[in-house]
Amino acid sequence: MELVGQVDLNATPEAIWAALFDPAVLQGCFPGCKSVERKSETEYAAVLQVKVGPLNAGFNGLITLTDPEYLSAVTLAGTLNGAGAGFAKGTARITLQPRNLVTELSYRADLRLGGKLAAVGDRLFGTAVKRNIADFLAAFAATVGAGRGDTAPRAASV
Amino acid sequence: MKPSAFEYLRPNSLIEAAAMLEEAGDGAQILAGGQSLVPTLSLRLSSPTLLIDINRVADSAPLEHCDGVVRCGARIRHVELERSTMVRQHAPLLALAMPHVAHPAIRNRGTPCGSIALADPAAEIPACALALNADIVLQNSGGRRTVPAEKYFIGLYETARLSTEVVVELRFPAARSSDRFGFAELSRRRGDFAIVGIAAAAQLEDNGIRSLRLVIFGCEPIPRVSAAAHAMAQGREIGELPIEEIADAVAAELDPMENAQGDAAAKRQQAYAMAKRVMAQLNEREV
Amino acid sequence: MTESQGIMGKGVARADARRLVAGAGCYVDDIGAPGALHIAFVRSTHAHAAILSVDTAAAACMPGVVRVVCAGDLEGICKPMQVAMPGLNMPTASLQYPLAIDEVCWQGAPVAAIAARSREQAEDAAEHVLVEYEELPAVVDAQQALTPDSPRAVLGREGNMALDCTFGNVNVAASFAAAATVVEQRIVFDRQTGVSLESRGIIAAFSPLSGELTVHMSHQSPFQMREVFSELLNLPNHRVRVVCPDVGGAFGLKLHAYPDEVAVAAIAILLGRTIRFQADRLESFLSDAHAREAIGVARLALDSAGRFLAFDVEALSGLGAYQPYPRGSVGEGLHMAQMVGAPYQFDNFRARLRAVHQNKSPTGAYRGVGQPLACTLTETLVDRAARAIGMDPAELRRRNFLPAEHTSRTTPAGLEMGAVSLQPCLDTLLAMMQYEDLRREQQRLRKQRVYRGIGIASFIEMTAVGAALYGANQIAVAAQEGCSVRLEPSGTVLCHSSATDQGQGVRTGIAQIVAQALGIGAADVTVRAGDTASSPVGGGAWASRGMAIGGQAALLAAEELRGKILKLGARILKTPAEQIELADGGLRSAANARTLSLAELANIAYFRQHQLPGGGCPELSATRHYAPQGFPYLTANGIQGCLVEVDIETGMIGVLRLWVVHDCGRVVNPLLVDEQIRGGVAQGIGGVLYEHCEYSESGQLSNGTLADYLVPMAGELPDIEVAHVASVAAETALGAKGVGEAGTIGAGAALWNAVNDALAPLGAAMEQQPFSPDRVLRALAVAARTSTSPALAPTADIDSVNA
Amino acid sequence: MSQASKSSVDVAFVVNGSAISEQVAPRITLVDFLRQRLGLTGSHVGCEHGVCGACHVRVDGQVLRGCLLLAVQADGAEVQTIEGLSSSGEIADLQEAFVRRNAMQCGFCTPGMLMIAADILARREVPSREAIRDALSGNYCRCTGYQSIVDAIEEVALARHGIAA
Repeated sequence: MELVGQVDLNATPEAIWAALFDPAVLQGCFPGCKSVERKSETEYAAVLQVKVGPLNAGFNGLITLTDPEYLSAVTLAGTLNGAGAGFAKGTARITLQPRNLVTELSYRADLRLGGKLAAVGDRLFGTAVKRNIADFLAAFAATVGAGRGDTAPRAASV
Repeated sequence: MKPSAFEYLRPNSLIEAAAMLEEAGDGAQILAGGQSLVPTLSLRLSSPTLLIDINRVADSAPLEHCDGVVRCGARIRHVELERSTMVRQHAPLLALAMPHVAHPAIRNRGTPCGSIALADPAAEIPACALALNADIVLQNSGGRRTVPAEKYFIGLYETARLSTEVVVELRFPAARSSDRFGFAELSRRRGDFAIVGIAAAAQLEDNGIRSLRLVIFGCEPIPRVSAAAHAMAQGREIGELPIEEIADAVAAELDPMENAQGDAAAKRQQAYAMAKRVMAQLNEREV
Repeated sequence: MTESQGIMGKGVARADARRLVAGAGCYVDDIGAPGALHIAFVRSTHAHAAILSVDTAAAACMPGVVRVVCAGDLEGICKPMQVAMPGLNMPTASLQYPLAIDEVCWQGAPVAAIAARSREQAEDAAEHVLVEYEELPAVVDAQQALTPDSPRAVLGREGNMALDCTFGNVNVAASFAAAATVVEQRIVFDRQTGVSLESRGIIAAFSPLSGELTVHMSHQSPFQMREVFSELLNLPNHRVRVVCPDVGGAFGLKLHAYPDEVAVAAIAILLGRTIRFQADRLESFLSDAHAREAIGVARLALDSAGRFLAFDVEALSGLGAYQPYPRGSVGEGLHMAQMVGAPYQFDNFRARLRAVHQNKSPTGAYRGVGQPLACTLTETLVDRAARAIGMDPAELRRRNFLPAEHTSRTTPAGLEMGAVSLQPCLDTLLAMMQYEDLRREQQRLRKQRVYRGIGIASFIEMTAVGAALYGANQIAVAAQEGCSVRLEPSGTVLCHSSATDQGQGVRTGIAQIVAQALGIGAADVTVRAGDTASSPVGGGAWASRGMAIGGQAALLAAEELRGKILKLGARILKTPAEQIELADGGLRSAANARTLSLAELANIAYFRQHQLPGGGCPELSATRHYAPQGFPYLTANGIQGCLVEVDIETGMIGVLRLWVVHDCGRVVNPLLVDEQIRGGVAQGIGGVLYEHCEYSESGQLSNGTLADYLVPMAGELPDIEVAHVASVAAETALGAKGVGEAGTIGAGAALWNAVNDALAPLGAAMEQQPFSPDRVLRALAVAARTSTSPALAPTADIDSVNA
Repeated sequence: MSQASKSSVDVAFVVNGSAISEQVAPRITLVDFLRQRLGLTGSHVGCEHGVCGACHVRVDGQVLRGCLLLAVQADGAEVQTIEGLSSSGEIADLQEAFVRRNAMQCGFCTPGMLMIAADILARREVPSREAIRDALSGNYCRCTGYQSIVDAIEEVALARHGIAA
């Protein structure tokens, strides 16, 4: 599933850049995130408890930041594995664009589920993922600076 | 697949249940009818550490009509609504919806309160509660509060109920003799998840429509009251509803979830068709 | 003893039904096995990945766990499986291991197995096995798999092609050039699976002392599995016993050797104990053989009188990652390509089949194997032709059917066909349907914007397939069936048949055949089957063979026993054998009016031989086998009609009526035959309206529950009216042909045609099953946009991208 | 009862007329308990997620999915399985009609079908074929196409109301 979206943040690219690389910020913003631990400059280990209605499953995995262009773009790639539940895998290219007093954060994400999650969760998967991304961005916006605009993602036109 | 291990408690009252829930914290779940919960346990989609079984509580409200309200307590099962002449008389919308709720053996055990607690987007009871703007009574260890259905549904499986609260009662405003109701649901097979469903309640005043609460469910994360339907219907004679125009407007309001059941265009078209059918019912049906 | 005259042809109730209605059936999971360990599998979560490591340390310490088994543990115990069919020009098939080594090629492939004291504990531990994967490029779409730059579904293969072959007398170009009319039809079948209500299950017990492996499993073919276990596990086949108890539905999916089942047997040997495994529903959807995934494009050339000249067919079959052992799964595509046009006369035929591997669950047998696809391709094409030339579709069929007097011949498609009865079947069908009235009603309702459609579909059904199929490919699958009968001292008959029964009622039919031959009641014949230790060697249940071949073997055995009984009776009654009548459970001499009950005869033979005039030890048993000889299979045929209503606002399709006329030769038991047809029809309808194994682009199955994979339920099916034209098969003494797949083969095509007939006035047509409401709405929307001439929308060729 | 138990809970209930008293882990479903502990294998496990109806049992007079009820929840209840309904003779006419009309093939769905069929037949009125199909809509049968099952139930409904089929 490909999703795109953007949000205007009341913060400088420097502040946003720092926040993106700050495990504490990521942990605080991602719904159900229990811990984010920095493994190296560009690698974070994350533990999540994902709860969407009947689904309530623990995941852990590695998030990698790659292809950074300082203050303007970075790619987040991650695979989360749930014990027996399958996996969630995704990449998101995040770009920052300063504009007047705000910075526009835009993203293009490609996400997919595998294993049991994919096999039993299809009816509501897309909606649940969008919801989690919107929640993340809302929290992120609130952390780095109150945002304007819609945090909800939309499906990328294919 | 078999469920993961968990512990099990069977409180004697709803207050006790709420206290247990609060004390146990995150890993605890209320077990009401279990018809949605147990499958998720058996698929190991969730692995609670504790189930609090409220099927034996002594203080569940009965299914009764009093003071203009139809009350439905936590232990009341779907089948009791289905078979109740009181419900047919005082909450006809629920009676219309009940045959669409899953299958007989599921209705024998599942509960309307549990359905409200889970808030599956395709479920019938939440849609009816919203169409009637029922009050939802929530209990925690400190006491009870009431949330109107309009304020209850927030997002996909997300409601105003806190994780420490138990849905203990639904209070549906009893129908007046002039009210009209309609219900229709599109599903692939009988009892399947609704692709699109409509629950509608119209209040009439001197034959004119005072309010129309037309609720679309199944195709969005939460049931939605159509603002357009109300605006276009208000003040009109029931026999003179511009059915096709309203149905068009209802469909246009939607932002359907896209999944294997269909894309947004198909679901809008189906919502249009179902809205027309329900409005035709409103025109035909008198309590 | 009861009246036996004319017991064949009667709707005798099944003896085992009394057990089943009392809940006393005995399926694999009902069998007690004290001390048995339960298996839970760790299955691949990826469609295609390299396995970097499997960490079992945490799982091994979990409560109740006896052993965590990985591929390496089974090395030396179990050989990998490799499908080979020397009769076909197939590239070498990849090795398939019971537990994956290094590479997983479909989501759901077993990677590790936990043996624990309970299934719960095994599942608990399975969650703690950590498998490190490196994802590999996956190919999911069959058309993409054909392309040269496609990823390989299995590493090390040269390409994804499993089979590329052409049939027929090839030069169809002249027919098409000379044709007055040419029509073309493209159909897409999405993946389905069998969804037996009882999942696959196995209990394997190995005794290190005797070296014997005893396997109870839910399967159609115990003798096949004995050979498979014997070969893969390196045990002499007389040290392997396979028992198939009551089986809760099979439909072809329980005809293969699955990696998980082979792993269970291997683990029984590894641990020297009893091991059991019952698939849960999710792993059934992931790992049961899938079927049907195919695209077909066919063209039909007609002359100016509406006579068929030639068919030209392109077929693509998606096989999944592997072909299942030992039978493979190219049969689906082969039947699909070669059986197009089968009910009709024509001069020229060409078909090309390509079958490709993809990173999806392996496909295998499912009721009808390819024949429903051929039937749908043919019959939708015929309807298209009827619309193109403005002829009623029933009439067009009538003009082109193989004639009633036709006897066996080889068709331009290379099919050897026996006699058929399509004309009388059509006459019966049209009368049942009140076809003309239906058409008038349809026209009347259309004016009210009610869209009803009428479809008919004729079909040929290959039944009772002989050794030419598997034997010719050196696959150890028995083509014969055997039957042993013996007279018991009680005067009843005990019968062991190799034909297995998954609810078809084959045992009851065999009892009727034996009873009639011996002049006893069906209730006096006990038929046992499904145990390699006691049954004669035979195929089991596949390709609609139970009654046609198993019944013929029973008839031969019963007649031999009858001869022995009469010979002995003649000695006892002192009367010529030819003057003895065998009826009502006894013998009666027409010469001297003396009588002797079968019980008395058996008692003399078994316990009082000294009383026998002339002495000796009489044989009161007989074993006979029968295999098709001189013909490759028995040709059954039939025709179906369907009435539907399409709700063009919602895209929902209601099946209002369905009619079947079938010719399976001699009907041994109409109750059983009609049930085979109705059940088959239900599965045909399921495929067209509901069933679909949905995969994401990355090869993830997205509907692994019974709430998401839709099967037809009671509320969605119509009453199904069945009639028979019984042309007794000349090839066997019994004269019965098969019937198990008839319903499924024709129902789908009749429903396709009915739906497209309903949509025709709107200019829309369906091309891809299942016809989900959103697909119907999309077809209507496309038609509304293009609004070209109705029902003649252009079609695409097979290599164009699938919608 | 209101104290937690880690591994097992005492339960006592009546199964097919006989009182049983056992310890059971909370996670064990009623159908698994009946099959594995009590050897009542007539109730079948088809999906374990409440869709197929093969596990139907009667609990305090109501037909329920045996896979959606935990065994601990049956504590104090009266449970009837196909074995109990068979031996009591309650559904003898229905079973006879199923046999005579061959309203089953593999038989795996049959006990669950009979459970819900008995429920339909307990209604006051003779159900229409449509109502029978509706009531069966939560029971999966892959073999029959359902028609013979509907026929058998209809026949018994008519017979019980003194109407010849």
